[in-house]
Amino acid sequence: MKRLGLWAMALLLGLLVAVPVFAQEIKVGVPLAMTGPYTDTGDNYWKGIKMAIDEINEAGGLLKKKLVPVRFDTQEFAPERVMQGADYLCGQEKVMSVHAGWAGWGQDIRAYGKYDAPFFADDGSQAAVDVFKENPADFANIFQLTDTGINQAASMFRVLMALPYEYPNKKVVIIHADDAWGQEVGDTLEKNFKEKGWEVALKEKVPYGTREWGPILTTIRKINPAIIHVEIVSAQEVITFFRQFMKAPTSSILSYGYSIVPREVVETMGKEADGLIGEVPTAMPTPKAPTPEAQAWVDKFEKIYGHRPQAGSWAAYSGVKAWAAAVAAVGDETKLKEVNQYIATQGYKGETGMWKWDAEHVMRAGGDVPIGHYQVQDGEMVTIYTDPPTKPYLDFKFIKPRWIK
Amino acid sequence: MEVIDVIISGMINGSVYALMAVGLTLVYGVSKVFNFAYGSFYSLGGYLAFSILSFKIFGGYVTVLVLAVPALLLFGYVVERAIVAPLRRWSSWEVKVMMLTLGLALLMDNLFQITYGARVKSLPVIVEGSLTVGPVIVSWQDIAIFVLSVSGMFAFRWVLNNTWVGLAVQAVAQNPNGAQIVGIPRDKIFAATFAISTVMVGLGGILLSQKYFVSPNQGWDILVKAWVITAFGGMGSIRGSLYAAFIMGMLEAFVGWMFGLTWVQFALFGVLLATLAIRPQGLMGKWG
Amino acid sequence: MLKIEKLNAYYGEFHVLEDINMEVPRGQVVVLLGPNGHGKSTLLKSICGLVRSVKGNILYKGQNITGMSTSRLVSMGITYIAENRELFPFMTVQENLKLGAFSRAARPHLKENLDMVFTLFPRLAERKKQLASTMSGGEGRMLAIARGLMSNADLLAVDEPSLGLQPNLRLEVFRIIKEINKQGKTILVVEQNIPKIAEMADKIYVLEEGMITFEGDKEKVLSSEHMKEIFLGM
Amino acid sequence: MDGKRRILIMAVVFGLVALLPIFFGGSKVIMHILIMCLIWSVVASCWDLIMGFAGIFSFGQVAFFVIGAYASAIFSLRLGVPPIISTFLAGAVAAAVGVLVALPCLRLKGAYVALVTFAVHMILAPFLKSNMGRAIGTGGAQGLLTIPPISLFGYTFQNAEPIPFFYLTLVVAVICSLIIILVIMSHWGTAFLTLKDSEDFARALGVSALRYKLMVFALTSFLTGMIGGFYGHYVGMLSTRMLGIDLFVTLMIMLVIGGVGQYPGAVLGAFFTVTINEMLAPVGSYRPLILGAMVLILVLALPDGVVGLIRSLFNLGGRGARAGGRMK
Repeated sequence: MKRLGLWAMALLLGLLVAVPVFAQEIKVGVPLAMTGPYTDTGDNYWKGIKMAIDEINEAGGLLKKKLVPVRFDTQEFAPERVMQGADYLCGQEKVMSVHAGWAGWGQDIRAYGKYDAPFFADDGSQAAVDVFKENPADFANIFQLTDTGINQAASMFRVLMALPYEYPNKKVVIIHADDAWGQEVGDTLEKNFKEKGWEVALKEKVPYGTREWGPILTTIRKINPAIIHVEIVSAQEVITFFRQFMKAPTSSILSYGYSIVPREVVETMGKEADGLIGEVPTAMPTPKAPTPEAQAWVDKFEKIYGHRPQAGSWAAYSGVKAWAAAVAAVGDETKLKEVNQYIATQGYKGETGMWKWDAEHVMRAGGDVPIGHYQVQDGEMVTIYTDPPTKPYLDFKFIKPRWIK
Repeated sequence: MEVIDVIISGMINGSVYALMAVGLTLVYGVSKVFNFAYGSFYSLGGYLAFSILSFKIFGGYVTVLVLAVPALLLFGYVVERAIVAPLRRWSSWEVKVMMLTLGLALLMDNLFQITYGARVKSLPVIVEGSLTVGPVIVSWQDIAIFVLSVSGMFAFRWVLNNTWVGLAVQAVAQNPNGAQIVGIPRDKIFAATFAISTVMVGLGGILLSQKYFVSPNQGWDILVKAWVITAFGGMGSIRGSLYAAFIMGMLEAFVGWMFGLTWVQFALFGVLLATLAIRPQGLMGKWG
Repeated sequence: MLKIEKLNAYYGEFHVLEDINMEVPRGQVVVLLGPNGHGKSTLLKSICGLVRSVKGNILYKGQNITGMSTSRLVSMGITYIAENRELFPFMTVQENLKLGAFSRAARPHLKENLDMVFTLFPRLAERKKQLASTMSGGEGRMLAIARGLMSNADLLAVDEPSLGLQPNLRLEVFRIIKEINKQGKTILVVEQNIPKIAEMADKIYVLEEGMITFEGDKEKVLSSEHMKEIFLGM
Repeated sequence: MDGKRRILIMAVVFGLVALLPIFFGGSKVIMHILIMCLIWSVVASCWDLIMGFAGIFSFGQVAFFVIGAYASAIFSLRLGVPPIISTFLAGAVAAAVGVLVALPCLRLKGAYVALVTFAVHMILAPFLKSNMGRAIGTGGAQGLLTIPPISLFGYTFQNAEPIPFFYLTLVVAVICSLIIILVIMSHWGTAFLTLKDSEDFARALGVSALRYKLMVFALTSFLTGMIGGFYGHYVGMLSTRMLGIDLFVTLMIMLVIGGVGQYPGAVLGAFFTVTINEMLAPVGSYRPLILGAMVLILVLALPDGVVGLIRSLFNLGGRGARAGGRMK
């Protein structure tokens, strides 16, 4: 009897898969990491996507139809998983667009390129762009919301060189994660520094999950570099690094690149993080937005979620809005090719200005959508530069970190 | 002078590894149970500390110890009695226990994620500041971790050698049938050791959490390290695990310093495989 | 002292004991004989709670103890002494003996029992600090018996005490069993085919293929043709 | 359970599976799930062979799968070997690694073997991502994204057309299952059973533990590596993410459901697990929670898996029949 009961439970678990169906609706695919180490990044995108969908539905829907998100858990972007997601969302559920955030480094392009529904990603990967270039006609539905890692790294370098600060020496230490993103950024930075006559005294690739930095810090203290760049997009690695660094800090600018973006970094450390610098591509500058519309968006986001927008939220939001604008213009959400054509040629008018995708369907940094460079000041991220072109943002200033003597 | 830094780092890590590896080896030595959820028990310790401290009640970490140790003890005991013990009557139960605890790990990690969120949780430091002796700087935090884990280990050794329960645990480890014959309630001892090991790894979680934070999936790293150390030292050998923990702590620190952090894992497994090739039972192992 | 009624025991799906009836009166030495693998050890283990899948009744001092755990039975005064000794190899002789007194009933008498055991086995007193794993076969057997005595038991269930011992050591073991019996302990011994043990028995049972096929005193055994055939090879 | 009955069950299972495209051929998703079911059924069967029958706690099955997938992809990408041949080469590579791993394991027991084999799993990802890995063409952290599809007699099996690929996979899975059944039925199978019961006893009988362990390691890693290579050519992309804990646990659930040493339970377990994993995808973060709870419930309620349950319900073969017998 007991066994039967347990069996009944197992069966019940299996039946947890009823999906309700409405008459007038448009399905929107949302494949994000909902489990595993990238869950927090996935959350960032979801906040932006949800905000856009709610906004559209509150305003009476898209072409008077209700937008319904269909979620899929991409876990850790294993190629097979990504492909399954594409088959599920585009093949089975027949969604009219897909909003994926960080979704891989090329496997996502192949998986979704097979279908025609517009696919918005935030890969930041040259490898993904290379896949696109193999067959631009087939992959016409792919839209990258951010520039590549190579361009982002170049931008980080330009801003580091532009800081109103005199470096005591020309030595740099680069620490990056052993994933495709970390490798791309690490290699580009190394190249840039070397070209400028800097000495890359240490370039270290570290696995995710590294939380004991003693051995590396010992070496760093011996080198005493002018810049330490850390590129690991995960909070606990960069926080532990900072705390252990601060035990006996060297006079180095601590540059975190995209590692600054997990919300947990500033949320966990607060004012302790003051002085750190980093970047966000396709960024909504804060605390003061560049336009009144943008300011309104930031205020609304803060009202809903209780904190400043995170990296990715705005990009993902804009992806949904760009697609919705195209559908409204075409007048039929099922004319996928026309919608893609519209997005590629017409772009989208967003809160900060015009979004224009280039021939490779990448939202290149610059113009109205530059890369934002931040410094943590008073426990919050403050935009101090935008790039390209490299220029200080409004009257926010770089402050020399407290640990530099 | 860097060498001293590296040695200190190795010693501090070694002391915590020792605490956790001894727990794993104890359970295996006594009851042949290999606990795949060991890493999740580590996280449980961290989350317990986080929850207790978030009430901002009197006493800080002292209160944490007072409340968490009995809670961990009870949790370990209940888990053993409720889900591990019933498997013993089946054939090839050792594999089934591994499968079961693997499922438990998955369940616990995701419960943590749902309850506390995917983000890391930070805990306040135990002691602020650091001690400077010439060029060497050690934070009081690290010293506290070292002192607490070493004293935890001594306390454990004392219990093992000076109490009836400790003696009974050793008896079951050496000869489960013999233990039963002299009237030792074997099943209760199995559960008791499981509970003790839960406390040890949970303490490790509490001690390390303010240094390394608490996050839902962190336990795997701990499990693998504790596992490598126990196998290196000899499964079931407590003294072996102790030595192995310090050797591995040092190895990790030196390899990381001299060759880079990516090589640490290769080095740990390399040393383990080489040891097992020469001495299949580990450093001082008994056969299990 | 001990009364067994209609006892059946199973190993998995094997029916090992079938309707066993047996009695062990207080202060006596009862010997259970039988060929190897016919269920003698199982019967002993069933009494001591080491085999739990049993049906029927086992009464000890009038109380039904069927299915009770070994640890409980030890504290009630029933102690099993295993044929393969089951010592704690990495502990000293003294620690092994100490563990013999694990039950709550025996702990207060630890010291006096230790003295008693050392008087009975002077060899063990000499080797207090030696590890059990380093002892010879005969010494190990002595230690196993001594450990059993530490529990303050009233009933000792001794499983093939002479197994694997040289003839002179066997006699020594039997002498000690008799000695213990004289001190007031009731003893149930399992043996295979040694007429010597039969001589000191107050009562003898024979177990064949899971059933009691014979019961009586030693004269009856030694005069039975059937018994001679199986045990003495005559 | 005797060999004939096993073959019969397998014939029925695969026969039914072969008919499924008639109903589901229109849905790429379902066809994809079916293909994955077949692929994982081979991996799970191999694992059952090594763990359930040979009694070796090998935890390296996912590692061998990934080794095979990478090897085949690298052979075809770098050396231009046709995929249909490179999958066999990949099997050989995996088998070679398997033997290398087995050598130190032969002297080890239980949890040690689990650790050493799991160590291979743990080291594999950092190795593939390292500069050494890049040097042999693993594509480092990015992985491989352009693995060519399998071609046979001028026909190319694209993953966009799942039905032909499904039947190709079915043929491969049937061949692998036949090999496994033959092994279980053969002299080897008997040897494994004696080995598992008591190694000393088996040695006394003259069964060389060493030789049989090596053979089973080699065979299972060969089959696993080969199906891994096959998988790589099907998906067309590979990365080290497969070595995460999720896939490992999923594979273990297949065995939990099927029952350890209850072949062909592992095959049923694979079908059930892959399907339920897909069905749970919409619940997101509750999926692993439910999987974990399922493992707990199943191990406690059905220690011998579904096959064990069926057997005890219908009293099929084996142990039950001897009840009532007496020792000697």
